[in-house]
Amino acid sequence: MNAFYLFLAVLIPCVGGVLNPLIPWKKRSHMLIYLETLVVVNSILVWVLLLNRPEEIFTLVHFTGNLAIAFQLDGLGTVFAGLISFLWPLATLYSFEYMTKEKHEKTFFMFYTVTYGVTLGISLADNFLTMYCFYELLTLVTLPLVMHTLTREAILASRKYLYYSIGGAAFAFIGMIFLLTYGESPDFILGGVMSTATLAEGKNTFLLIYVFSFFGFGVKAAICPLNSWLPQAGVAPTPVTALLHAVAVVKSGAFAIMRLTFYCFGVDFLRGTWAQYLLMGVVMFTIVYGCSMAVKETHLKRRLAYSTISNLSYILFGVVLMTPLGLVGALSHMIFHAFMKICSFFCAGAIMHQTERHYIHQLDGFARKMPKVFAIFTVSALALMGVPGLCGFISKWNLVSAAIESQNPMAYFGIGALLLSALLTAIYMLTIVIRAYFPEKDFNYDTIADVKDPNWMMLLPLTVFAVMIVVFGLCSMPVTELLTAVAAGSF
Amino acid sequence: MELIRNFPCLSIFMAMLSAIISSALKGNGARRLNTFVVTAVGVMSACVLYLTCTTGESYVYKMGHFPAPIGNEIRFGSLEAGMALFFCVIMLFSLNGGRKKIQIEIDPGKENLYYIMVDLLLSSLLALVYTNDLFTAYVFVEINTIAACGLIMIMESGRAIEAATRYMIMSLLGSGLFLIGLCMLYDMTGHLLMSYIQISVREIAESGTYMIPLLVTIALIVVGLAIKSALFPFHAWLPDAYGYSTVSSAAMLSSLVSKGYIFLLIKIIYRVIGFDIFVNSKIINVLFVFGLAGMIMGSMSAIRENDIRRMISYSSVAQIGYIYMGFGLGTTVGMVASVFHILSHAATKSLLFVSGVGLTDVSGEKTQFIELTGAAYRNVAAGLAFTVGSLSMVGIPLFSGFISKLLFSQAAVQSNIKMLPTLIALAVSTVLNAIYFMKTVIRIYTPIESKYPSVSIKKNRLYAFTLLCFVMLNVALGMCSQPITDWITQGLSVFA
Amino acid sequence: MEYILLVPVFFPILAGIVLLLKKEYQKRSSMLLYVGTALVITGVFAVYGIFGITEGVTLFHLTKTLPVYFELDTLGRYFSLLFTIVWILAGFFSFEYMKHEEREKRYFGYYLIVFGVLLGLDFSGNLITMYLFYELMTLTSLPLVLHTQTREAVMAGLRYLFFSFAGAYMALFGVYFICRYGTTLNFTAGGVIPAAVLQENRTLFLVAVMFMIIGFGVKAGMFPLHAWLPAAHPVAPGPASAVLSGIIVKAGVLAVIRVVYQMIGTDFIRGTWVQTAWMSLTLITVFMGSMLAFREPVLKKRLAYSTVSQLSYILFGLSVLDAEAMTGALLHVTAHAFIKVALFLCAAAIIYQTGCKRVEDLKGIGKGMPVTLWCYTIVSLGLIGIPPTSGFASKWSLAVGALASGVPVFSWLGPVVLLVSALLTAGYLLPITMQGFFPGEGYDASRFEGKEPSYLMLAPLLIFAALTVLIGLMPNGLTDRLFEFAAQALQIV
Amino acid sequence: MGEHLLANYAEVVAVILFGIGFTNLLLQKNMIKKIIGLNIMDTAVYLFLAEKGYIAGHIPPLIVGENFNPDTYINPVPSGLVLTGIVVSVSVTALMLSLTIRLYRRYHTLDLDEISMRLKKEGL
Repeated sequence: MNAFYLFLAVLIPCVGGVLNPLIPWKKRSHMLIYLETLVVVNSILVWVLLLNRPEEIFTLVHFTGNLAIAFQLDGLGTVFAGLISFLWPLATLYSFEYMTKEKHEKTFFMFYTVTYGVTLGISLADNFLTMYCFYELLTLVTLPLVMHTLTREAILASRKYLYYSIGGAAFAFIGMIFLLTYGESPDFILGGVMSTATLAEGKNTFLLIYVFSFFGFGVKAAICPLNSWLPQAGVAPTPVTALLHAVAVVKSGAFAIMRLTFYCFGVDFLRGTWAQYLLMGVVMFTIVYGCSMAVKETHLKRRLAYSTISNLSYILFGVVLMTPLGLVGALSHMIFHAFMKICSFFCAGAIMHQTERHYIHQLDGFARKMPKVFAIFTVSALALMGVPGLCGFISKWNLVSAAIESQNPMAYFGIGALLLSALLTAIYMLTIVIRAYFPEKDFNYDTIADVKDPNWMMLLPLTVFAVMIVVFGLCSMPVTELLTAVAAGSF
Repeated sequence: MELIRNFPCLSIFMAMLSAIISSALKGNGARRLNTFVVTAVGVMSACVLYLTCTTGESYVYKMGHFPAPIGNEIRFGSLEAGMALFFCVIMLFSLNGGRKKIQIEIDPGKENLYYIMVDLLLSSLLALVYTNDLFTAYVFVEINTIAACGLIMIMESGRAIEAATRYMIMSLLGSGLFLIGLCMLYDMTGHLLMSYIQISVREIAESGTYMIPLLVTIALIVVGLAIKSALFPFHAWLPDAYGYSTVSSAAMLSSLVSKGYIFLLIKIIYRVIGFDIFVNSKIINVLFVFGLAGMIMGSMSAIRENDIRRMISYSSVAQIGYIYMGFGLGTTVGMVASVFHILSHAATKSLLFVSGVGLTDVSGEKTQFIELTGAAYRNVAAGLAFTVGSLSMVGIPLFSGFISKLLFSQAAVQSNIKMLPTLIALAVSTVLNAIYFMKTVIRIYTPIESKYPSVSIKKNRLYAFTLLCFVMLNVALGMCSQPITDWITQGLSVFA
Repeated sequence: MEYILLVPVFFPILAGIVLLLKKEYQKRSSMLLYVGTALVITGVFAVYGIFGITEGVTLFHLTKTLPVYFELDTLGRYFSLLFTIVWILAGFFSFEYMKHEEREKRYFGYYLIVFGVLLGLDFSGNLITMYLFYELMTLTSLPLVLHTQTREAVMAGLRYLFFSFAGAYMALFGVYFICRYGTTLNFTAGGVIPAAVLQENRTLFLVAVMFMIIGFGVKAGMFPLHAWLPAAHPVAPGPASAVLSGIIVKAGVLAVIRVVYQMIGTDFIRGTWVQTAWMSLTLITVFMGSMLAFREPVLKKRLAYSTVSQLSYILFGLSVLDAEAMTGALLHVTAHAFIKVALFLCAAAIIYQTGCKRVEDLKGIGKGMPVTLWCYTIVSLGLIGIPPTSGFASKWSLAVGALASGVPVFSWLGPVVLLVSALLTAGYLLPITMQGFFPGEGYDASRFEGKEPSYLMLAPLLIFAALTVLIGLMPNGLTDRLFEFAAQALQIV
Repeated sequence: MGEHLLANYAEVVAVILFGIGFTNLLLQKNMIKKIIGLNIMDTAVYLFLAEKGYIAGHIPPLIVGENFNPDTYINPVPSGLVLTGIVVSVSVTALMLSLTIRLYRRYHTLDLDEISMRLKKEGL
């Protein structure tokens, strides 16, 4: 297909989203139909593009020199674009129901839809500059979503989110400058864009710059110590927390780091350097730290947010192994975690939407009143723990295999961190499940008489996600093969 | 074509003449005359720009009867013409944006005085841009100072007068240093025309005698101009001067007056001292350090500030730090970045001042943040424009700030020693910028039940239109930066 | 035909899920009929599979390198037969017992599911399948533990869960490495990792093995991660504690054998610090378990501590890495399973009939429940190791094997500790019998009059007691088979 | 060093004067003293220029009658600069004085710091 359609896929949600508050809707349902159609059509477009991949590059504008805004579709982009375009329509459907209780729907959906386009922009970016532009835009368009409720808490959270993100981008910017100056091509190339001679000349400088940009993008991927915005941003409406802070935004950070590591600096250069060890240490610490904080946290969404922090570092762990297998592990966890976490977040959202309860200790006995939601929540919890047969196990398996294969002694400790984190995951997820299923003996069910399962608009996405979790867990082979091809550059 | 060569000289005199005529006119007349003159000068500058760009040369225009070594000259290349055009555009926009405020804040009897000052300012700026004579430059620096001071004190509030006094004192210190440096240079070289001084300076530098006096001279001139353009740590006068004057004045002061001095400095660096000699002196390292310090400290002060006008003013300190940091890098690329930042900052800062006043107007004339809550809903245009300005300041892609950040970093990468400090300072400064600007943006977009009335765009057409122009200018700088950097590079190359 | 192997694994799981999803039964008896039928059908298929099918069956691949594969070897047959017998009998016992508990449907549903999972664990033909069912076992047995949903039970359940997962994840560390370096994942006597690889990454693999032993040892209540066991087993309903203590802990033993003997290979760890550490841990556990049991006043808890101690007998037998000792250990698996189930069922019967939980309340119980107490006494003797019970046969083999193994210090220290522990076992089990039959002068035991439980409860008790004696009398048929297996596993030609 | 200083005594005096004027302008609190400092500073510059333009034994560059001999004149350019400088200086001084008057009318003090303090107190 013509590469122009790549740009179209980015443009449709942006324009469509901006139009939304401008159109005078007579009925709410009209707006919902419009939005869902928009998103679905765009997702179909994306999938058509993925299946008939355009080979050439579409250049939108030239900035100075070799800087251009350009789009293309390669293996890595395919994975990310495929992921988000699959999740978005479902998440939109879910948010229709969720947002009935919130105000300013029009603006909300505007930004929600625009974010779709921007995230696609990140995944379809052909060069660092384009990615950087969309990365910054992502911060800005998601900001109103975070502060949607406009409570003091939300404003503080959004401010923090903004400062962290922009600060991170500023450091990523440094990396971009280096790549533009020393890189032999502005486009992403698997294996790196800088020649070995250049790299050897200023080895430590380049490593330092790499570390800077890693941390810069790492802000969105919530690596320690730059993670505190994520739990706070949980004040946003759940569709936002679920889709953006479990998938789109944070995965964009991870995605950018993948681009940075594999497609810009090149793993051959980075492997075995102090930068790798430093980052691996940080990532391992984050894995454990996120989980530990999740165990301590009693607010449902914040607990899930901490869990996200930990799981994102799983992905980064795969990246810092700096082997193709590591990339496979990272990508598979990126996909699978997206399903697991969006699923658990949507369950949390369903609970909050239906019952206005936010804390875990309020969930006693809920499983009897919301059997479907909790069944699905249990599935996602088990998957997050990495129970075999569900998708979480597969991605962890891939990560660990890569760690073993890398023959890196520190990676072995990383395995230990993963396992410790799995245990902590079991603790923080299953305490919720057990509380809901097995309240104390003399629990009075009348106190939660108002609790019931949500309607189909919420349940449908949930069911789809749960099914996907199981399906991926049982037949992950096509996915893994695809990812292996991507990591090898043959896709 | 021949006619166009007269335009620079003509535009300076037109501006001066209009100032003289304005003293006989009433407020409205003076205003119309001023608008006309600014527009006309803009058009003329555009013609000159067209001429110089197509030929790619610079021209010398003899003033008076004496030929070169003794007489006075005007010299213009594409960079000068472009600057003149840009200054006119910004001045026009700033005046239009603040027109209402001028009518309200200034005693009707004195309105024509205001426009006299503006005319004088324009003429002095043009002269600074075009002149090839160092002493003429000094004279116009002083005229510029007086005009600027007049623009500040026209408000007649205690604070404004105090601010004007402080501004005046600092300016005089600066011009004193500039003057003595100039005299010493004259002493050493025996010339006042830039081109001839440069030849002599080159000889001195080659022979190696008088190196210390030369260095001292350079230092005096640079410090003098740095004080005048509010480089950290000489910025103490700035927040008051920008914060308590009428909005058009603030916009013009920050984006034109200080930029005029900086442009003069660039000119001296290239035309008088010679770029390589300047780079080899230690002074650029000092500028570099002060630039970096300014970037950080300016933003820090801005974060602490509780008043939107003063916050924007402090942000200027930081931005001027950027420009000097670009000088300090000591490369042509760094210089290009600095010149671009002059444009970018001028466009953005005046936009911020003008839109900021729109926000304070709908918040009961209060400049404290707490009063501004939700102001963007009460004045939609100003809110949007302020947001754009803020994003540009923070360096979000698509806006001009991003390009200047990009150019600075690209320049920094070329220097081995200064690379890391620059990059880190840029990153930190971006974060700090984000903190205070985005905090404000979030605040003005936080809805609140307000006691203040809203203003619709329809009632404020001119204002909204001005803002739109500013935004367009900003985006144009951000999106089509290639021709502009090309023009700057080419301009700098014919500069020397 | 080999697909029949899948039936006993998945049929009870499905049956259990169906039961859970169904509406509440009108009549209790129809539910019992359903459960009973399901148990019997599973049992029949399991026995058929155990004796009739030799080929393996691959269900599907988790990833390219991870097939879910079922195959039965001697060990698997042995364990699955044992599990089937005990599970079905305890199931019938609970038909009666569960009358006084709530939420029976849930209990039976999970009871069926766990049955299937356990059989899956036994049937699994490779490491990853075993690990899969191991984790599932933890999860599905959880509802049995916290069935009563008292605060204590929930807390104990959580503790059970987290300790088990901690163990599983420690083991997973080793699993990862085995999967990477092993030539195959199927259980193979003598190990699957080439000796050269093992030597090259010696430290790594030693650490991995230690992790796996401790990790799987969690389920078997091995020190230092034993603390969940005395908390979790007693709070479950009677029959559930019986199977937890008698069967599910054995899954840990099975996993340890699989890993040490059939994945890593005994040659690699013989004489290393891992073996020493393992032996020390088991002996500490044996002694500590007995001591704690001795001091415990609540009957079920006392039995749970006893389990801790007895399981480490088995693990000690395994850690010696000697064919004779291993035979003893394997025999003790059966012996302990029957005995401990019987003991717990006795305790359950007593609680069901009288509500007495503490040991000092049981004075004179022999007057009212003589059959129960006699069963209790017989199996107690078995646990102490007095001939002619199964416990004697197994402990004898254990001690002989340990002495013959030639491991320095431990070859004599082990039997000494075992003896001391046996004495302690006598000390904590027999007083109940004595006080039960001889409460002493003037003690009024009339409250126990006519409390003998129904036949549905008595029958399993009697069967277990009989089996204990039977194996003790005629252990040879079984020990020969087990010795053969042990010799093969240790690669003694 | 000393010889050089002695030989160029006029320049030395000029620079010292400039320093005095600069310091006064910068550090004096009193507005009037500041203005005096400004004037000293400017005058120092004129002194410097005049000295530079003076050539010993030459006469002012005035054309009297038909006598026109450039060789006998001193350098006229610095004189021109001084004249221009004086004009600038006068206007600047005037402006400063007018500002001072306004401040004095408002606050009845010439001390700039005190005025600032008061403004802060007023909170304007």
